[in-house]
Amino acid sequence: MRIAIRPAAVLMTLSLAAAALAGCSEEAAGDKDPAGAGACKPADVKLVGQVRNESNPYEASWLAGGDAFAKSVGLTQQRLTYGGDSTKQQEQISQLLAGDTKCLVMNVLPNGDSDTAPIVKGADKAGAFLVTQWNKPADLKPADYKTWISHITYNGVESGKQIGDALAKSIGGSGGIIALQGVLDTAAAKDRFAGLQASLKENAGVQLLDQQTANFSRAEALTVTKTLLTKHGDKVKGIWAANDDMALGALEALQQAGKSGKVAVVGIDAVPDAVTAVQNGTMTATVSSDGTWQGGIGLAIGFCAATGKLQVKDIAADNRAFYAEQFLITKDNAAQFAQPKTDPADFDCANVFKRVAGPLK
Amino acid sequence: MTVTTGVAASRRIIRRGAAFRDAGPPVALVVIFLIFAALSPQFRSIANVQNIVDAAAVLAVVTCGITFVLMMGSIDLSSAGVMGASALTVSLLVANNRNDNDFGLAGIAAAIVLGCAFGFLSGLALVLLKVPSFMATLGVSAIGLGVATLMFAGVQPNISDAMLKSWAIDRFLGLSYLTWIAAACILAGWLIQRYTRLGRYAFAIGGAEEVLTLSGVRVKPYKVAVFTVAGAFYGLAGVMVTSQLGAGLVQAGNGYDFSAITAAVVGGTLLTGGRGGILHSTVGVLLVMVLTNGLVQIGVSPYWQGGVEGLIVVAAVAAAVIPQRRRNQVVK
Amino acid sequence: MPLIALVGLVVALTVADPDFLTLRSLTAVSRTAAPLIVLAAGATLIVLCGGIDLSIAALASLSTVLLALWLPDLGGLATPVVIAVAAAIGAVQGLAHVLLRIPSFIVTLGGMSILSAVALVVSGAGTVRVVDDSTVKWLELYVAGYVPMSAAMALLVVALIAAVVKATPLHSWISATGYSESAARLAGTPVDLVKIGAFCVSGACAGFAAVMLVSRQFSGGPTMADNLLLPAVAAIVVGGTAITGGHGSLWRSLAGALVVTLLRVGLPIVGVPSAYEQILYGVIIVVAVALTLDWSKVSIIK
Amino acid sequence: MSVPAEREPATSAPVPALEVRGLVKHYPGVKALDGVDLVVRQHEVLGLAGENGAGKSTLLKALVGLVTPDAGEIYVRGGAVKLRSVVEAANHGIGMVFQEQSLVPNLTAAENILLGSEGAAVRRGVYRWDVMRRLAQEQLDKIGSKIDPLARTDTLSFADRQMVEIAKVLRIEQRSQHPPVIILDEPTSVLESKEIDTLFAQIRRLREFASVVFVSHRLDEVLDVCDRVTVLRGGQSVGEVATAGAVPRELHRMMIGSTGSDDHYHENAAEPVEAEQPRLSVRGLSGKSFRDIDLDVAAGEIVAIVGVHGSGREDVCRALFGIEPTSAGEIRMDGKKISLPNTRAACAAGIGYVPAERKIEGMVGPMSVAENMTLTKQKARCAGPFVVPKKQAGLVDRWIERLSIRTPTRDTAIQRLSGGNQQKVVLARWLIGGDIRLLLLDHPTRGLDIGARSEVYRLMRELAASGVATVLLADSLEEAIGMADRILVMNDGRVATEVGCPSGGKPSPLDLVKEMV
Repeated sequence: MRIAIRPAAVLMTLSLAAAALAGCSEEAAGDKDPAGAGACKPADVKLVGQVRNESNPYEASWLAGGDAFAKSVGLTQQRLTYGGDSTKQQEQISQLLAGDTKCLVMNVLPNGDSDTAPIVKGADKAGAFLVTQWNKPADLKPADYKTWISHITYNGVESGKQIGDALAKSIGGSGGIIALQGVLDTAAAKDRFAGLQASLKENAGVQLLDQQTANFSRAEALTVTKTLLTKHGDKVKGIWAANDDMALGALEALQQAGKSGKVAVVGIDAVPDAVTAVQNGTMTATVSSDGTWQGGIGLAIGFCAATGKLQVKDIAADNRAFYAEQFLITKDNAAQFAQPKTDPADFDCANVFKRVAGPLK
Repeated sequence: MTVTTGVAASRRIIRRGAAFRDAGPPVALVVIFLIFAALSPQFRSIANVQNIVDAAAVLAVVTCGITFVLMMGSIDLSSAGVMGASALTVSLLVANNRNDNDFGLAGIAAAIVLGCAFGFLSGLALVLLKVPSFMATLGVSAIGLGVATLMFAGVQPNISDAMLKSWAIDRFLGLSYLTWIAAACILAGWLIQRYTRLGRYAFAIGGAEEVLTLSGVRVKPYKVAVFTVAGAFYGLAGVMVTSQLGAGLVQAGNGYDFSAITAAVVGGTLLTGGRGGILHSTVGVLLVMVLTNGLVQIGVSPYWQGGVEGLIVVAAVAAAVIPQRRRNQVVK
Repeated sequence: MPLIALVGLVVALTVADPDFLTLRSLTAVSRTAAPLIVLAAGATLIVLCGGIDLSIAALASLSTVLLALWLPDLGGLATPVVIAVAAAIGAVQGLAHVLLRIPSFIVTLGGMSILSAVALVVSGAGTVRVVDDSTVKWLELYVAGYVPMSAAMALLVVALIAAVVKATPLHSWISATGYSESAARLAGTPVDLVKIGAFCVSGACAGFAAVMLVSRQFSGGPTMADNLLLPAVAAIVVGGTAITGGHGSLWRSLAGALVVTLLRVGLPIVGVPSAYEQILYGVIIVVAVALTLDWSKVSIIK
Repeated sequence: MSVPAEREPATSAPVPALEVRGLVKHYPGVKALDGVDLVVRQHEVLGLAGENGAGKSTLLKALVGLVTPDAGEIYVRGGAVKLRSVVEAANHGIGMVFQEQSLVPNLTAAENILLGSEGAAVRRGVYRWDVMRRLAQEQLDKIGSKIDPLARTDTLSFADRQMVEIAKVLRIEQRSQHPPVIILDEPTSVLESKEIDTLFAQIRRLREFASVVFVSHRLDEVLDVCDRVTVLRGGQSVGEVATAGAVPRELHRMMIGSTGSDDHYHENAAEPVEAEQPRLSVRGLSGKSFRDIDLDVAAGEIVAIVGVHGSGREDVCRALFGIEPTSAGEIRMDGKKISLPNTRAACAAGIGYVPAERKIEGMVGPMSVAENMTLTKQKARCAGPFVVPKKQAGLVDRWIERLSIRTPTRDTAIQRLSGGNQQKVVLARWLIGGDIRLLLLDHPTRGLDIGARSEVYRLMRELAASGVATVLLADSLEEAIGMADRILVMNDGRVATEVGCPSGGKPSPLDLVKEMV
């Protein structure tokens, strides 16, 4: 029967129900009391590492680092990946926080700056221990929260400038370069590009011929570089890429254009392939960011806090949001970084802030 | 069109309409090319034209595959996943930094066969489970990505196979080997479309599937076969991307699904099936590539590039459609 | 049928992880699913008319940016204004589809790129944070302590649209347009208006989904909702609405959206590794469609 | 020639090419076939007549393996066979030209002819176009057609496509060593008279090397081309008539079980038209395929427009409903000038249109009878913007009864009804609003049997009597002459002449044909 009544009835019931339910609350009922700091037995701690995906080397090494740390304390890490999908990340976090959050430790890579706030607020409300990395808006500070222990990142402006300077040096201080930007909507991309601009100011002879986004992607970098090479021809002396994946894509493009070795290429992240490339001279420089360490340290800080070995309120303000150490990798020191070394001692509760390079500006 | 009368005349209208319809995209290609050439001297350089054609190679191969599916009136979103799986397969089977395999051509063949297998799976889901191709191929794409991630296992496989690497680097008559491979694919696709039962039946399925059944043709095997052939093209495309990037990436096929559909449709292949073909799609691929390249060359802000592309794609289709729009024509 | 798939999935997830079946957890699922439900509900109308809307996610992203930008100046007024603007953008696409006679697939594919570009430019390619979210915060409340407001609102949107469609000639008009556009036109059905209307409502739904996202994320971003496109289409089809048009309903899409959300969120939470998660997602979604599709209503499967 | 002992020979002639005994087929609620017997002799043209619902199409489907009968036997050249698919039927030499043309529009004629039985034209999956062309040409030569085998099918005229169909069905000779049995299901329903003549010539030729089963609702045609006619009624064979000397009325009586009225077109019900002002007045209307059309239709008048294929009459009709664009001219309804930019405007002006392609344009197959009937005049079932189910039910039931539409319920999908009942629902769509002023009927009886036609004619008379003006594009000249008060002859996009056609003073078909070509 085709009757118009049924949905209408649903509608009416619904509005009636809404009217009957006098109050709305901010919380779902049956809420538990937030975890007291550091009351957990080590065996009760639940370790969660969340990154975009397992299908790129950097984030795969992050998860591997997390696994290694978890193993060292006799636990396993729950791996979550959200495929670079902000909404999926939020959905996973809110589902996670709907479970048992008492001894939950999360080491999270927010997809973008904007994704950090809801994760932090959710974790704070549920009392889960949280360490975030890379992305956060400037005015959101861990110090204002109880269980958001720390935010770790690398100084993008500095790394952008470091490789910019290295590039300028390798092309002899003058000539045209092109820049491959990352995903435009991320702080990392913007900071790194700001670093390049600062470097350009100091190296007046270097001229930025063109800049295009290749979305941190090796394949896109290949196409964009090819096009830009055609557009600017031999004027291009160097290529600045906001990450190593794009730098590697640019290397392929150079090879295909028959310009291998004639154009200097720099990137950031120190993924193994890039380090190898720096080592054998096809790439000029990259900046280290240690995925394995990042995957472990976030969980380590959280674990220490959850088990009470580290009191959140005792942590120095500078350590609540900090830049981690980073190194410019050139041919001279590349061999050192060819095998990423992570010292288990780094994850001791006393040492977790050993690699702090300075407070977040 | 002028006033015409009589049976013969009305038949002529149909033919002329068909000719006009087919002429639209090539004309648009030429016009857009000329506009960019007028705006940018770099654009019209030989090197850039080579660059455009080279850059079109992978998309052309993917589009070859998808065209057969579109001709049937189905749709295929599996290319992203299939290409990822095939890229990982080939990079782990030829000489690489992850293991001691060095199967060379056999590895490439294996990747293409894997592509076939995924296509076969899509076809089976469509035919046996009666899942619309949109969803069947979306599911297969997810499966492909999962398989690729499994093979990836955290470490990027870099290829060191000289032959596969040379495909992207060495040139013949000014164009890279990959471009010639794509040209061969287009030729093969055209031959399949024109001279094989599979191609003609794919075309016929898009025209009037029920008629084939009434004529005693068992349609289902052909549907599965078409998806399998499409899968082979995606598999090869995955190999080609691997050759270009020198490494096996899970994301090797990112974005190719919608780009290929766009290219095919811009070229005049109908989503409802039964019209268009490989050559139409090739024109579409060139159109899309000329656009992408031209916008960079004339210095359009990267923010706006996607938007301008979208606008021009809509405009190109509109320009091709408007001359023959009829009041009671159904547009879905 | 989509209900059976839904229940089956919940049972399977519970077996995999008994902790999954808790009130809090189910509440979280319904809250998570809300934007997807609204997005899919709007697009269902277009699919019923025989078209498809690939721009919903990009439009929702743009709307999050606009809302975040306008909240400081317009306050509570920003929400209705954004929904109205999104509806207008939807209607413009509908007009382009109807007047220029371009297939909806192409119009909305182009629309997707254009809207993304506009969002990037308007936002300066960055996230726009919402400092004072008091006017959208109500969506984060819980009705009667258990039902998330966003889920209740999503249900209300579906119920409202479904009821209006069912109780008016719109049902006949939409089905006729979807099953056989030429017959509908020759019967004097306002086919063009119905289509434009469907695009308009789909746009408004994208706008409302954007409001939900902003209230959840405290910010707007030019790519925030982009990844919801394929899940939304999947939700419609898993619900059993024929992608060729005519047959289906919004209620089916509601069930479909819940299934898709469970797959997106439930699988990783119960501990399925990422690679297997994707494989399972692919397999389950195909099987779910196979189960929910009413073959008797759809003769040829393309 | 030996005859199987257990079977009594139907005639003294050789074994029949095809024989059906006691075929039974049940559908839910309906007994479509109730013990049909049928004999097709070798080298004869057998007519099959019967009203819609008499079981014709089920019988034909059973003969080509599309329907499996519940009981009964089919014998091919004396041997009992089971036909489970089109291919099996073809292997036994039985092939059918379907009512809706079954050609793939975007393939060449040659491919269509050889579809499913390419033989030497496809070697290991690869096409050999030269062979294909030759084989197809052979088929076309058999029936003396001059079509280019490599022409795309959708560029051919309707009659040519019919030839392609026949050429295609003759391919079954390749599958069986015996003379084939060719079934033609309503092959003439959309052909113009000249094309029908060509077709009949082909059928007579076919008889040389095949047996033919010819199905048509036009009894004069059946008598013209067939040697013998078997009449079906209620799923049973009720009689057999040798055509020599038979008259349509005799057949008609057998089909409906009693003597039909002589007054097939209900001319008694025609009332003289008197009106000072025409309801519809068209002056100088021009469009893509017609020019300077002047046309007046008074309230209560039926005006038929006749013309050959391509005369532009369909387009005039569609222009009056706002489908086909016009470039010049004016249209007045009851003296008031109106413009028709789209079908909505036409509906608002009180114009209704029944399209020729009922299944594609006339109705929405999967939707219910009620929804199809109320699709246009939504107001009739609504209160304000809302549908009132009770109001709709009452309204629809009233019209189902009034037009005696045979449907299980008002919520049955319209595609499950017979053609005549579908057409009645489509007609009812324009009547339920009560505001219809002008009806445009494009081949309203196409594909309907005598009974259904008669009812449609009666309905047209009733409407005319109630003051509705009607423009009719008739299925045949006879129909035009029988129904119309006035006939416009169109030729090459213009009105060639206008002929008065009052009851008792009807022109002869010949007079009209002269002007048409």
